Amino acid sequence: MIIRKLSGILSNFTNLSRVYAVMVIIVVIAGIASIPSLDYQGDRLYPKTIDRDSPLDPYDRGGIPFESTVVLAEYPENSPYLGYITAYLTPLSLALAAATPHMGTTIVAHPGGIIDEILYATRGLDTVVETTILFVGFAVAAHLFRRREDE
Amino acid sequence: MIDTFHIGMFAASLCIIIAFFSFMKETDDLHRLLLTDLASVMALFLIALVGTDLAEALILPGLVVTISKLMALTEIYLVKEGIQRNQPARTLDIEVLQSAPAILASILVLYGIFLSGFSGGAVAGLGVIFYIICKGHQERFELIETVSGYAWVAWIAAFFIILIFPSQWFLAVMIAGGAILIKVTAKLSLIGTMRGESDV
Amino acid sequence: MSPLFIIGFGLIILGTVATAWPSPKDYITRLINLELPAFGILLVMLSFDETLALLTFIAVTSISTFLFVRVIEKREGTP
Amino acid sequence: MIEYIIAAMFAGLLLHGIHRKVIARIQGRPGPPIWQEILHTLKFLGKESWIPKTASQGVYVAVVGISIAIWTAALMLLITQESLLLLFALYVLHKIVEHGIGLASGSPYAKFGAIRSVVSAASELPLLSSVALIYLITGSLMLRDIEAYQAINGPLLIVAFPAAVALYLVILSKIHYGPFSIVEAKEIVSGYWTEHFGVWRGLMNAAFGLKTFVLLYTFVVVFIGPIGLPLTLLAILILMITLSFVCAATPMLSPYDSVTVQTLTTGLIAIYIIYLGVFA
Amino acid sequence: MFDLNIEGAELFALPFGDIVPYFSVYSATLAAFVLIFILIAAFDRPERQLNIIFGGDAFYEKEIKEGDTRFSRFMAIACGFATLGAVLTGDIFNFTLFAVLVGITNIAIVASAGNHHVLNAAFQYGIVAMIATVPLFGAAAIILATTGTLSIWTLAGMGAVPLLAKAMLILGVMGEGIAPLYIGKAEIIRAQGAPFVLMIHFSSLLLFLRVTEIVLVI
Repeated sequence: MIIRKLSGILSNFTNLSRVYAVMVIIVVIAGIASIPSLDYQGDRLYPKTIDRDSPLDPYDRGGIPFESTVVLAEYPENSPYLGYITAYLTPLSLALAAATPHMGTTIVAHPGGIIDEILYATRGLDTVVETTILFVGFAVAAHLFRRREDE
Repeated sequence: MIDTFHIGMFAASLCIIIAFFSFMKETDDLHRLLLTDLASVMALFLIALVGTDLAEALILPGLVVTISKLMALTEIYLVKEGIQRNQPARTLDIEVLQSAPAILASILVLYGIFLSGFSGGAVAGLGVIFYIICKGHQERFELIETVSGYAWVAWIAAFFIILIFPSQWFLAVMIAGGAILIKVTAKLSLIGTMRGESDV
Repeated sequence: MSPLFIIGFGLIILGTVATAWPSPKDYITRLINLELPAFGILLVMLSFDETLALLTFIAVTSISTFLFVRVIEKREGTP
Repeated sequence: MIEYIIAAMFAGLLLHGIHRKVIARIQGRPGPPIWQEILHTLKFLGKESWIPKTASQGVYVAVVGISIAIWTAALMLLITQESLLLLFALYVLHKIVEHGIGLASGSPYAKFGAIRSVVSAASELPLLSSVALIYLITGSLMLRDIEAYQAINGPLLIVAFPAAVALYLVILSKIHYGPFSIVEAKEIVSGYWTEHFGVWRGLMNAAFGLKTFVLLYTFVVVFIGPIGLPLTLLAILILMITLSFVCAATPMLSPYDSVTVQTLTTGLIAIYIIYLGVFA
Repeated sequence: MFDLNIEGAELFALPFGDIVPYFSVYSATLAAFVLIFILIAAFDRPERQLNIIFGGDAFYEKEIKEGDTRFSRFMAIACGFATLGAVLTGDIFNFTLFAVLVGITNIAIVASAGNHHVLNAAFQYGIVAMIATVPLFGAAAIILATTGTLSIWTLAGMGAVPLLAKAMLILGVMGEGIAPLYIGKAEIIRAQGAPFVLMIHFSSLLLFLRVTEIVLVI
């Protein structure tokens, strides 16, 4: 009987990932048909403006340090100092920007810049969760590793 | 832009189907573990397709999720198979790993500190990993763990400063950047310690 | 659509197939084939100018490779 | 308020008694008197009780309180006509009571009951599809809006028949002696509440009586509509007797078969919902 | 403030920049339950399991190491807070992250178990939790790309989210642990320590309830 067969598969937990894979495949295959009808509207928030000549390319979002710049956040009213982090550059990065046009990535990776604005300020809770995940994953590994040291 | 998104979606669906199909066929646990890494590439591909600054900010948590789950799962795999005390077979016995780690490591660490932030932490951590792996270092866990714990607390504090006293954003950004650099460096360098086989 | 993107997703598909059915089916081959889609996604990120994510991805991929190598070595090793 | 709760509790226990009586009659036995469950509960409440030495004390006591709290809150929701989704959330949380009761004592029998209760978590899946279907049809999940809808368009039982089937299945999987009640099968003594005795057992009996009443009452309110108190009580009684018939006539499924059956039902209803959402 | 006829009135919102966690009648009730269970996990002592040796009258108590209990307790509390976050958050991506955190803490709670069977189940479940990031993050990415926002507040009642994204979101949360993939979790739950393993079951029930609400609202 088909029910018996199915429950036989379900009851063995080593088949778990297999069952899951089948379900994902079914959903994705059913979903492929709907892809052409999807509308792209992803640039409503935090759109990119690329200025190839800027020494900060590809992260030039305008503004000068300790002033703000335009950032399209979801709820601007919740972040009164929106744009200040984006506009800020550390002195080191300013010096780099003046000296060479090829270090855009380095510059924005210093505290300050649009990515930090998103990660630290407007979507800061994401980063809190993310660091916690890293912490937990690490704690598991360390606990198991250390336990075998003790034994 | 619309074209790119749709073609990307088709490609991603195709890849997901292929990846999960092979996943379905696979019975060996370690092979499955390797395939999960492939699956995480698919997830990142889907996020990357959005193409805005926000998408980029979402990729970073995605990466962290991957690496932390891998860390936990590989260790559980070792314990569950009972092979955690095995003498490792040096299948990848590459000469470079023995001879020139120090230079490579110091370059990575320096560049990481130069970058700072999460990428900085990851890059610097990679450097430390290189060093420890290749030297077979014996490190005490507790010290690094404590340091990274304090860094985590500092980051949380920075988060609340931004939310409660937005006018102090500058201070908060500095704390957060520094804390996340230290935290990620510390965590990742511990992986190096684990491979350093303190018990063999 | 930039050529980088096209090459990128071509590499991802190719790499996925290669990883899904590696030729001598052992751990190391699969691990090495895994770098193909990873490289593909690097190109995709580059075509969207997501350089910071790209940098982090490189670092994280090398770390996960270390993790895998460690497990594989243990598995093939002697007790 | 308190009088409603007490009344519902006794009504539920009486329903349990009727359930046992009907099953017994179908199987050709005389069966216990229908107020047996009420007497049972009152007797347990007067017994001496303590906490087993091996038990995890907090869980052992807390889950009893939680089970009463959940079903009291559910009854309140029905009376104040709040959200149906919240009602179902409380219902799903009842799983944690079964599980907690089973794990707390450290006894292997109770533990088996608890693990079966976790395995049969699939019994909540039909709930999701049933809620989704009701929302799709009425456009609201507040009980007062559902009543208003039924006052205009007639009972939901006809329009949303698959949802009614799903909810019926859910109630069936919670009723004693049913085909899905693998958590209290006889081969594991009394399942998850093997180790709860005395006052704890009495309180739990009372909570479960309340649960039965609330579940049946919800079914009547959601699918038949406002028909006045006497008719509602009659509908509940009829529903209970149909359930007893099903319980008496079907064997108990093996644990994973029960999971499969419930999952398949959910799948079918989900397909129906998608069909409704996309093509209608 | 969105007011849909799904979960009762809005009570209170707590803005964290773009992410706005909110309390409605529904989520406040769930949050209250989470707090109760966090307290139980934090202060209760684990039960001592009895094992019966069949064929004889003997039975023995299983032993639990102090250090393992501390680790499990810590992770159970972390899991509780992750669940709290998942219940309250008002942002799709943030929700997926909390779901992942719940998944990994669930593995962590039993990671210290010495039982080979339990560890094996935890590993299988972990693999599923890991590949579940594809539909999970995929759903968030598709929602962001097609509607231009991730906030449940903005999405509420718009009906703009494609069915594919909703299905993937449900599938993703399923991978982090709801039925019928529950079998893996049920095996995990054989580990000892009632207050902690209770949290495993509890967190996935709440994830299930929360994802139901999200799918109905967006």
